[in-house]
Amino acid sequence: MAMSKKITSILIANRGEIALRVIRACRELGIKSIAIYSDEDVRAVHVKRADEAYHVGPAAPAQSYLNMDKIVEIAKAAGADAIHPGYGFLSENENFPEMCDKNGMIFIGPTAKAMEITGDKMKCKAVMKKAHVPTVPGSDGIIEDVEKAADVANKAGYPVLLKSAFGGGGRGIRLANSEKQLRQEFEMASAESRAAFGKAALFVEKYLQRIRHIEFQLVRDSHGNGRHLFERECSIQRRHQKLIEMSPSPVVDQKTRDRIGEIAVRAAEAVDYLNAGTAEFLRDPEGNFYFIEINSRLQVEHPVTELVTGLDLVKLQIAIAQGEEIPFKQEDLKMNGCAIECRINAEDPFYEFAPSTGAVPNCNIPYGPGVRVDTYLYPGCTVSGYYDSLTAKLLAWGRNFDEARVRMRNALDEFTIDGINTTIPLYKTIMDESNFIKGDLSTDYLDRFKIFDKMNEDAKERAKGKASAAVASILLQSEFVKKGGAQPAAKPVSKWKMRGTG
Amino acid sequence: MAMSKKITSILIANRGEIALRVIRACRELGIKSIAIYSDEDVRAVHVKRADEAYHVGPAAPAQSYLNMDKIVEIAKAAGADAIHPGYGFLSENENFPEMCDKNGMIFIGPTAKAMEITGDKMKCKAVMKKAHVPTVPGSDGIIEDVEKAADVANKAGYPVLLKSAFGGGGRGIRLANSEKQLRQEFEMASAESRAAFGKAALFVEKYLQRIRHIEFQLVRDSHGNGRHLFERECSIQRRHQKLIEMSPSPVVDQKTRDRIGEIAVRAAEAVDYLNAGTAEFLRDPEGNFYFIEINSRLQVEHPVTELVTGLDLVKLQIAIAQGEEIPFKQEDLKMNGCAIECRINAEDPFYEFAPSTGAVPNCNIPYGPGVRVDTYLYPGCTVSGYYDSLTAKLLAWGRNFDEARVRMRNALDEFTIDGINTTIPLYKTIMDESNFIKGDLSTDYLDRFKIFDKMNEDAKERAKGKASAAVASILLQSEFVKKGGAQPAAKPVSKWKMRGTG
Amino acid sequence: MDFKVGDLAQLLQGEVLRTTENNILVKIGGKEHTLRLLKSGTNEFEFILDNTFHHARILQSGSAEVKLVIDGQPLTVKKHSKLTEVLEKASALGGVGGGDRNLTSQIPGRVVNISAKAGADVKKGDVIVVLESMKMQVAVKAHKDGNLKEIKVKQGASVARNDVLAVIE
Amino acid sequence: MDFKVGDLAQLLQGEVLRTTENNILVKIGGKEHTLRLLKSGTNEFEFILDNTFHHARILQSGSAEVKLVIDGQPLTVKKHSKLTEVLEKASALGGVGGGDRNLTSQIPGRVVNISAKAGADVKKGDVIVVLESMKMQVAVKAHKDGNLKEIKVKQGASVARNDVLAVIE
Repeated sequence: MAMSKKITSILIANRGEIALRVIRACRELGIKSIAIYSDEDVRAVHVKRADEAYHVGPAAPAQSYLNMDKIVEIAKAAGADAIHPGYGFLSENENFPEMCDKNGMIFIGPTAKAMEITGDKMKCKAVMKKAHVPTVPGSDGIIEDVEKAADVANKAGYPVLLKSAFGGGGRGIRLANSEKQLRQEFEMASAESRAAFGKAALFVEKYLQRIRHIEFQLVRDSHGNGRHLFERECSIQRRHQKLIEMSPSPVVDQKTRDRIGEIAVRAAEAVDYLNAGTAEFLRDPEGNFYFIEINSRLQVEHPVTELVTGLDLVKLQIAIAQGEEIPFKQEDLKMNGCAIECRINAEDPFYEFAPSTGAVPNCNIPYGPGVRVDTYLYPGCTVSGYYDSLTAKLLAWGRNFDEARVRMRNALDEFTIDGINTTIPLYKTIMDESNFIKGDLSTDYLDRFKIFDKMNEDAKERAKGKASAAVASILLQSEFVKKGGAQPAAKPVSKWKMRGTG
Repeated sequence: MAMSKKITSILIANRGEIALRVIRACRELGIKSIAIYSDEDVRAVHVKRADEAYHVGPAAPAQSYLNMDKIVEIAKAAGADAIHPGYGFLSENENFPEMCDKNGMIFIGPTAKAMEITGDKMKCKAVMKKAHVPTVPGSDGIIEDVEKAADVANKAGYPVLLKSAFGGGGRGIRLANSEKQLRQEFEMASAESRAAFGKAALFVEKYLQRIRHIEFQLVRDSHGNGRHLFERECSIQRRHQKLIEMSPSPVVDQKTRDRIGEIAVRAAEAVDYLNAGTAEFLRDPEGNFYFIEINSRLQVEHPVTELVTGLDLVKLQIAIAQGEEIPFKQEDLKMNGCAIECRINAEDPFYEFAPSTGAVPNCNIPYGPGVRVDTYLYPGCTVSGYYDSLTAKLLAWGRNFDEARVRMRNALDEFTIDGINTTIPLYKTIMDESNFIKGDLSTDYLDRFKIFDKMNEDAKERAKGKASAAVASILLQSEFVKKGGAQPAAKPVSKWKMRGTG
Repeated sequence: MDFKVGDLAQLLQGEVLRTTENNILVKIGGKEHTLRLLKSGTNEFEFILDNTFHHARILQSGSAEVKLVIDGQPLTVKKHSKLTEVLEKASALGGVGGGDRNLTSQIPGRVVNISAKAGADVKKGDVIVVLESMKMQVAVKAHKDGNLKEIKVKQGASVARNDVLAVIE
Repeated sequence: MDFKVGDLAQLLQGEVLRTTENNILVKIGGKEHTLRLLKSGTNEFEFILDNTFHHARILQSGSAEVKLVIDGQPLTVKKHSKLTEVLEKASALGGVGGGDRNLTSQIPGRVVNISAKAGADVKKGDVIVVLESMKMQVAVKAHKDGNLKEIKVKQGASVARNDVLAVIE
């Protein structure tokens, strides 16, 4: 299915920073960019930067950015010959590529078939086992019999997890440290499951502790060429949400990179993957890697890979989508320096990450050597509660981890966003934190090292340093009111001359 | 003279984007940054970002950024143990390093002695000839005798230039295409010179046509280690002012790079150079390189080299200044991709580059993949007429020249600066211009390819494309005045609802 | 006047000593400081205090308390006097201080669950309503003990910041 | 009304047809366009015209001529009528149009040279004063033929934009 139609216009079925990211790639390639916007996004930056922008519907995603019919209708009316889904929204909906296909448009992403397999964890696991891709030890499917469960657990090694097929999001998961405990828990879990769903259906899986989340960026073209673009370590997470990503991982050397990268490419081949995707692995403290899933889309954190490879993944996606071959061999790629990304979310890290939305009257986006920002923020913009909380991706590149880290630390200081709370203070603490500096990461990093306590201490310390300035501000304000009356002018008062005579 | 004192605080004897650049390097290294500001710069960004900022004097440079006594006094009072001069101002004044030295402060730059030699073109040329660095063929010094002049000209080959020792800035230069013409011109020039200055004093130099300006970035430490960091081509100039710089040069292959780079390092050794500097060469169409001078400072265009080498030149300067050895060998360096810089000057390219100063109520600084900006601009800042016209350096990196070029083109579109005229429209034309794309550059590029005519045509073309929108704006304004009365609100009128109902 | 900055135990006494053409001389915590004003508005100030630049944005300014963001750092400064000894609790998500009967929303969002029934007695901290914003669910809890007189929102409704969600008496 | 945009030969007729809740229907150069207003102020407008975003800043708005910057592109639009047939020359550096006797500076700068003598007859284009700004020298030329009545500045003086440098009658 090697199409080779030159793409001349792309509808971007997304919003925010990723829409802007795709627009920039289009402009570099001389491709017309077509944006869509909901009522909430009329003044969004992607509307301003696209060549064309069409209204898609009300604010609610179901009626706008998830509205396939409407989006395809707009794409046809605007004469788009391809659709880029970004991430989130329709990007992993297997019906969407099919619908694009039916309407004679190229979907810039994997095929519906590959999406269907990667979207079904058990099916995908089965395919991977066949392709000798190491997965987390455990049952191949549902186990209804306790003897079988004990058998699987003995093979995988204790501790193991018992997961209900009807659970999800951490619910219905039980830990067993021994066979005895397994048998007890299995009976209880089965009974629970039977009571709730009329059926006992459990998986058994090896319980991995102090794990790292390490993923490999993949690209594969319609001619069957697959490449991995090295790893990203994304262990710093809160409630399974990635916060910080980096490449290289502090625990991946070139030999490991080649070995796991080769496995990742094999995983992509096993599902006949097309375009850009990511193979996610867990790594245990012994250095074992276990495949967990393929994310069948461009990921939020793709710029990390762009900074260390020099590649432009969105332009590469477009090239692959129009039937071109990947223009480099695996051995042409070389890891250059280190890149770190912090996700600047509109959430209050001091208050349980509560969403923080509203007008942003002003913001200062950092720039300078080694700094890259992908964002939809601009002075006067609005952060909407209808969509996810990612407002910006702040990236720093350095010749090595430490240079990237100090650049990130400085850029975090330069990044100011008025009007909303963001996760910036958390990242300031992490960049200065000794275990992060040592590279001692794991998915429980935040809890293990009491990062939130440290963040609170840091904030207090910073507040202390600003105490005199704070009092000075209040003195200024009352002087200001005194001299200027009840309605002081918005401009600097002339009484206190701004410029001296020397 | 290998000092090895760890620098803990640096006074930056400069302003604008370069002051901010040095502040960022200080912050990454944990060094206290100390800014100075004139009356004109009270609200400048370098004042806001530095750890400390001291008032240095009135707006006029002589009383502020050139006031050595005052600057050293501030540095002592603030406890600075080093001074970074940036570029321009005091950066190439050989008295300044001496004064720093006397006051126990490290000058981050070359020694006074090296500066003295590089600052005297004829002296420097003599040193270079001794070191077998190829210079522009011509007389070693002043020639008073026409026979000697003819002799030198015959050796150098015609055409040659006769330059008056008392001239400068293009004045008093005569072209001779043959010996006969030389003899005539020499007599006339001598007579002129005698009449004006009481003395005949002429240089003879080979006249190079259609030349390229190609320079090599140098660093040399106090242990005698010298490295070149590849070339930058800076041929696109207007009246000897560089406008666009790039690396690599389209006409420099690796062999040439190694060969001329080695010569550049030798040039640095010949003057016992210290810290960062640049060896400038002219290249004729036959591929000959002629050394012209060493710029004994960090240059405006240093970020071009940073993007293709991954090095941080300011941090490297600081390391060298505190007596460290350069931490890499020549063979460790590898040219990575291509970088282009456009100097965004506050000058009107449609009106003879007239200076354009004043308030900048708003600006949009471009960002995104491969884009770097070094600037002092921010919304609400002021562009002063007291200092030079460089407001921003816009840089684009790409895996190859063409990727860098299209990124630059897009970033130029994204870069808006309200309130002043800038050279941005000129660069838009150049990025799209076929000879630039082919790499057919020379110092007369702008005239040779009638770039200003093209720029005017492009502007007209763009205006044409905006005609309907312009009329629409005027209709909106009159509707606005009609509905809102004489004093319309600053906010969007509610009559025309911003958000629809779907 | 005395100021209590954030959680700092120490009170800082602050006063303006005099203003000259370029500078303002202030005394804070017993130390004299030179202040150069660069920009001033009702709520926004830029100044150099002893050779260091600061940017302050006043968010809320009352007779007892000022909330401001200084150099990106949010701070609450209490003006200290006998009257302000009884301090309001910092307003927390979903709750408001004092004796107010209204339970308001601190975030805009959509009501995805109503967890309590009108008429019921509730305790401070009980979940009353669950809102969704930015794909996250946020529980709004009772701000005081009392009787849940009324629930003002319906499932699926959109609420704005500061909307009253329920009345507790 | 008819509009002449920049150097375009063609005149564009423009009118508002009607406004609906979300959109404004306009007719420009014979074609109908749908306009969605996003932001409006006295001098600044953001709108989507036929699915393309535009940002306009009106710099000067007169009855005969409007100067604006649209999407970063400066443009002069002349409102066409008999009265405006006599168009002013675009104001050029160092000169002003019309019969004004004052020669003003279009840039701020320092006077580095006075190139003419008071009392002398000058021709349009003669250099009167040389200013320096941003390390560049800029010649200010006579804006008309006449007698140089007075030179208002001295060598070394600083001048602001629009300061009168000399009087030519």
